[in-house]
Amino acid sequence: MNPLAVQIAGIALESPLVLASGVLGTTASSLRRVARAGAGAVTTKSCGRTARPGHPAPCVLPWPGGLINAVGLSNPGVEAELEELAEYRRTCAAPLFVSIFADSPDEFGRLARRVAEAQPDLIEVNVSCPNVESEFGAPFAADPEACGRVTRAVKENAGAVPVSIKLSAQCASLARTAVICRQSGADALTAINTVGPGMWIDVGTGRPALANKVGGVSGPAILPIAVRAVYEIRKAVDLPIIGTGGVSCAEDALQLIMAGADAVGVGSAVYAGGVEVFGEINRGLSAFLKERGFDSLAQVKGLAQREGRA
Amino acid sequence: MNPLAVQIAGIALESPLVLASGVLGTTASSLRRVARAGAGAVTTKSCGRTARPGHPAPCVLPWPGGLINAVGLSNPGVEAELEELAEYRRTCAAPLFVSIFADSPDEFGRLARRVAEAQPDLIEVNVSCPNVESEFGAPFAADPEACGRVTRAVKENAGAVPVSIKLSAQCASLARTAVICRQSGADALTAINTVGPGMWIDVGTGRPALANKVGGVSGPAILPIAVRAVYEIRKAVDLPIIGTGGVSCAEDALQLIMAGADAVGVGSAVYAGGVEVFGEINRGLSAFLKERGFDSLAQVKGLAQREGRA
Amino acid sequence: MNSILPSRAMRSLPIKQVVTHSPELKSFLFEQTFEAEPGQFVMLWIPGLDEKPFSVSDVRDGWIEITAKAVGPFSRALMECQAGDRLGLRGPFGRGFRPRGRGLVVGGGMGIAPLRYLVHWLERDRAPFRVALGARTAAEMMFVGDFSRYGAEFATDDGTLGRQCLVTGLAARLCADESFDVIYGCGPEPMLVALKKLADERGLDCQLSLERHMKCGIGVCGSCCVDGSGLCICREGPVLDKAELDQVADFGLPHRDATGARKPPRT
Amino acid sequence: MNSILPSRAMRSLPIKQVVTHSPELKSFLFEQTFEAEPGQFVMLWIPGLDEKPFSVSDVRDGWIEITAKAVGPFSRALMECQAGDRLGLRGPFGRGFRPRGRGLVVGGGMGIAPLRYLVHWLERDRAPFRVALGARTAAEMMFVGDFSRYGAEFATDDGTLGRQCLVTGLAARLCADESFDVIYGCGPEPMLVALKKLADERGLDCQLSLERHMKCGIGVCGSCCVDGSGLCICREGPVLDKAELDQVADFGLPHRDATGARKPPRT
Ligand SMILES: Cc1cc2nc3c(=O)[nH]c(=O)nc-3n(C[C@H](O)[C@H](O)[C@H](O)COP(=O)(O)OP(=O)(O)OC[C@H]3O[C@@H](n4cnc5c(N)ncnc54)[C@H](O)[C@@H]3O)c2cc1C
Ligand SMILES: Cc1cc2nc3c(=O)[nH]c(=O)nc-3n(C[C@H](O)[C@H](O)[C@H](O)COP(=O)(O)OP(=O)(O)OC[C@H]3O[C@@H](n4cnc5c(N)ncnc54)[C@H](O)[C@@H]3O)c2cc1C
Ligand SMILES: Cc1cc2nc3c(=O)[nH]c(=O)nc-3n(C[C@H](O)[C@H](O)[C@H](O)COP(=O)(O)O)c2cc1C
Ligand SMILES: Cc1cc2nc3c(=O)[nH]c(=O)nc-3n(C[C@H](O)[C@H](O)[C@H](O)COP(=O)(O)O)c2cc1C
Ligand code: FES
Ligand code: FES
Repeated sequence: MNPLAVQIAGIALESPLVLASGVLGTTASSLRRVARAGAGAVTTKSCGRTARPGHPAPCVLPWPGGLINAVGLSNPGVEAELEELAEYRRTCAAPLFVSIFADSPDEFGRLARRVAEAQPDLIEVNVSCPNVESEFGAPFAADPEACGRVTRAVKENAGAVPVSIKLSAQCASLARTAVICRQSGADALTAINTVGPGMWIDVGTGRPALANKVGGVSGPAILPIAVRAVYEIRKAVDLPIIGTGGVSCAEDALQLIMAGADAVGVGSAVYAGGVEVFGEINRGLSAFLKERGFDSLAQVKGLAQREGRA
Repeated sequence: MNPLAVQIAGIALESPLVLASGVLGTTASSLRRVARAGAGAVTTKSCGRTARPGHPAPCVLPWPGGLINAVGLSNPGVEAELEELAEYRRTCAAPLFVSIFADSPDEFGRLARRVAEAQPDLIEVNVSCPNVESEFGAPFAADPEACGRVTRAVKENAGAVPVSIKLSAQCASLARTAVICRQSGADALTAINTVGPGMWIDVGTGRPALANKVGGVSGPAILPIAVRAVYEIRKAVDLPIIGTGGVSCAEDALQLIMAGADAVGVGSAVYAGGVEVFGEINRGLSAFLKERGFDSLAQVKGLAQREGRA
Repeated sequence: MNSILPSRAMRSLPIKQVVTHSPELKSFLFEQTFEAEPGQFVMLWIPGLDEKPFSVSDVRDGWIEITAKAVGPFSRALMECQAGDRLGLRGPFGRGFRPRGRGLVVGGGMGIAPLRYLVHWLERDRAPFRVALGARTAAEMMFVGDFSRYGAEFATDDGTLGRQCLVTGLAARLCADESFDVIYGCGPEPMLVALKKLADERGLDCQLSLERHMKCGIGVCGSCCVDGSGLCICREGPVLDKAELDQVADFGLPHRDATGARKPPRT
Repeated sequence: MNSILPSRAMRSLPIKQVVTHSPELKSFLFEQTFEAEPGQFVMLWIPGLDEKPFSVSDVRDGWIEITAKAVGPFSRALMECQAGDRLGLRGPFGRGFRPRGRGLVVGGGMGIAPLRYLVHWLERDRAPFRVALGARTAAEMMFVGDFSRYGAEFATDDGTLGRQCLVTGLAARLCADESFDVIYGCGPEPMLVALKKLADERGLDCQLSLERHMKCGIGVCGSCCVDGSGLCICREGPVLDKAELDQVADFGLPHRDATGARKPPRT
């Protein structure tokens, strides 16, 4: 038996590692490449109804703590994305999660219906992108009730395709939001999206270095916030959690799993480690389980939730 | 003329660097040591009415992005703190800021009155400590109106001593909170406190490594969030800002100043750099001004607020 | 924090010197703050406008040079920049040429820029090489004087410089007359397709520099991924070798725009 | 992220071996994951309970050892820990002894623990030294066998081992009889005050290890700062030299508790 195999919302993954949305996630070819590098599942970059070029560059910048990005939800539109999905399906067996964004529950519903027709393994609902504040995202993630409305709209349209709601650490109350998403029918939760937003100023010119001025912070700098978020959500609900944020090695992934995650999203680590980082983390996880005498990741999941000594 | 000299709320500082609250800030001796190492002003650890031992250890941990702490507002109580203040005064000329915390506007007012009698250069009002969630902090920082009430209560009692309100990046709306603080009489704003909270799990035991489980994240990892926060506040109000968060070198300090800060708080950098870090940042700032032909920091302050090209 | 190389982060530098080849074609020199190999590129940021990829066209005497042609809003704004203006420079990015054996250097249009640095590098390494360059017209042929020193052959569409033929014609003839180990190429993709075919026919290795739409430059955003292998042109490219090129499903075909959608075929 | 030394971060390790000197006094051995000098300490974490400073009492064969005495809730819980239990270990922290010349090693009570590692270190360096150790009673004298190998002299309050006098008495006599360059000391602060006086009188250097209430161990929280110079005992200490000791205003006086307040003088 593969000790790294996990199940989320009924989907079998060969590795708990899931390519996070927005990283190498636009084309069938790049998604396939990441799956072959060791991801248990891959998530597409969030797509909307129509094509968006996104913000001008610089839109993704490395800084010492990871990345800061304001890509601006660039995407080719749902129809083009579904063609990629079909091509991916033809050539790769690893589960595919399709991420969607929209500006109203209705629009989320319509998009979910269209995407569900193409039968992805899971629909991830991005209610938490901080980079298009007034357009998309902010209102939903910040408001637990709004997250519930979006969840219901998507669930009513997604048929048998399981749905994960992608939450933000900036949620007013993560626990309450998680409970409401669960009550509204969510099959899983993904946490977290980027943190902040943040700003990086080039001191040579005295200018914000991102064209959008502010952007979402990701990578190693946000790991403790992601761990806390997963811990909080796990205390509140028993839904599967795709714990995401700041993971770049096996120990980081274990922190999220011990906090209560069922699977682990990996995005920014591709910058420092290349797609090879998936294979490396898998090997690190296997080595940890072996060294500590565990048979599967299920045995370490949620360990940090125990109270008291021993 | 000293090109690093700045003024905030009428207080003259020889360097823009201010020791942030909670770091080497309990005793006259340690505060004096930091002033001599190059801080333009020093802030005491937040003190309340009565002595608190704080949380058990581990309560401050280094992690690759900086520190995570849940000291739990340990302090010797205001009377003991005022003795330290008097001793500091006798032996050190650098301005002294006294940080206070309390659990109600009234209590903040009473504390401010007592502290003001000892004539510190400034009272910093900690409405944003995340480590004692249900007791102190969280309700105020998260609620702009509550920040306003605290500000009014402190101002009514502080007499001629200027008051800075210390905000959190987790404020629902930083801009709105800043405006309300200003309307309520604040003389300055300090931003930001620690971020998160976060959690660090020791994967060997599967346990949160802080005794308090969660703690505030500080150090290099939070710099972009602090820069964005200062930028947002500067757009909203013309109060002096003590920009704080993640500064460990002159470039970091310049980012905050260019975002709009008048002075720059430095806390966690003492871990990696020792108290010597104050002198090093001062030297870096002087070198930058000289190289770029600026006469004073005033000329770079808020540069990033410019719009358009050139 | 110092967990990444400072040179990879955004850093603005004043332009040290502008060399005007023509009002539409200029080189910009900056203080060299990082090493770069021929074929690698930088992301060049005009604050308040945008950021775009440009090949390193030379490194010498502690200076790093890029050479740009006015083709659209960004490159036209660049033509207005003067010595002293501060631009952002991130890099070096990608993998460049990896010199081996006797080389045939073939460039077309703006693709000539990185080849300039390549031939300087080959010369320094005393590696034997020949050069064939093409452009639409003499006025658009870059660095003619410099390349002439290496006995470069030229081709133009209108015959105003060198032969009136495609540069791939020159390349084919050189391959017929002399023996090479590798073809280095940079230029329009149809030219690269022809060079790949030539290399395959002749049994030569080839290293060709591709372009795709770039946003991040660091292998994260996915906008530059080729179809097929999914390699990032910004990270595993821009220079691909023969085996890598065989896995580029959209080699010579229309590729993707800023939204990630495939562009309609050119008409 | 790898901007700090991994050893400084929290890391739990299984206890490899427990050595029981008495039910109230035990040594705990861990795999050595970092270097440590004599006088340096670690922060030892019992998950779910607390974390406290303990000196390194030896480093050998890839093992690192600490030795603890049951004095309160934490150290009593530690006595219950068995081989295989995982405890957190952060370190090494602070500055240890910096051996120079001919040394007089003086320890009292639990202060003997780090001196054990010090004499092993001095022996390895072939540095000449003498040892004088004190305890209340024979049963509380640690590592008697080990120290006897180095000709240590012992003093107990009740005369159950060695002379019936204070260890500072032994030290004074040794200083009168022999010549030393430096006094190394660790133990109760009144003992250290006496050693400092002795060193001053004799014109010797001294390096004394102090204790203050510790929370962070890394020079941040300020709970271990001495009055006067404001140095952090966790970072610039625990071992201070003569010049540094001269700037400790609360040397030998009551110092601060977990709140940061000065403790009332002992009665
Ligand atoms: C690896 C690489 C190296 C390059 N080296 C050079 C060089 O040395 N000198 C030079 O003049 N040009 C070079 N370019 C092309 C240069 O980036 C574009 O010419 C420039 O971005 C045009 O921008 P614009 O706004 O002026 O024109 P636009 O009208 O915006 O674009 C004109 C054409 O430039 C290309 N382009 C535009 N934006 C991008 C982008 N973000 N990424 C990739 N291609 C884009 C497209 O083919 C587009 O059709 C290089 C491109 C790549 C990918
Ligand atoms: C640099 C240094 C090295 C030490 N090395 C050793 C050692 O090798 N072996 C050993 O047995 N003990 C050592 N100690 C002392 C040890 O840390 C305390 O004995 C232990 O913390 C007692 O905790 P408790 O809960 O058992 O007792 P408590 O009843 O809590 O405390 C008993 C006494 O221990 C001291 N203490 C308690 N907490 C702390 C703290 N956080 N920081 C500093 N002192 C504290 C105080 O003097 C207190 O009065 C060292 C202390 C320091 C500062
Ligand atoms: C360049 C970039 C683009 C992203 N785009 C999206 C997106 O389109 N949709 C989304 O839900 N999350 C997006 N994210 C957030 C990631 O999916 C992930 O939640 C976050 O980056 C934290 O994980 P990491 O630290 O492993 O990157 C993006 C992140 C990055 C770095
Ligand atoms: C150990 C520690 C204790 C702190 N205690 C306080 C405190 O008592 N009051 C307060 O307002 N801020 C406190 N802070 C927050 C800092 O003053 C500062 O706002 C924050 O750490 C960000 O700055 P930095 O990254 O430079 O540390 C504390 C920070 C640390 C690391
Ligand atoms: S430009 Fe972003 S992956 Fe290549
Ligand atoms: S224990 Fe925190 S500064 Fe020394």
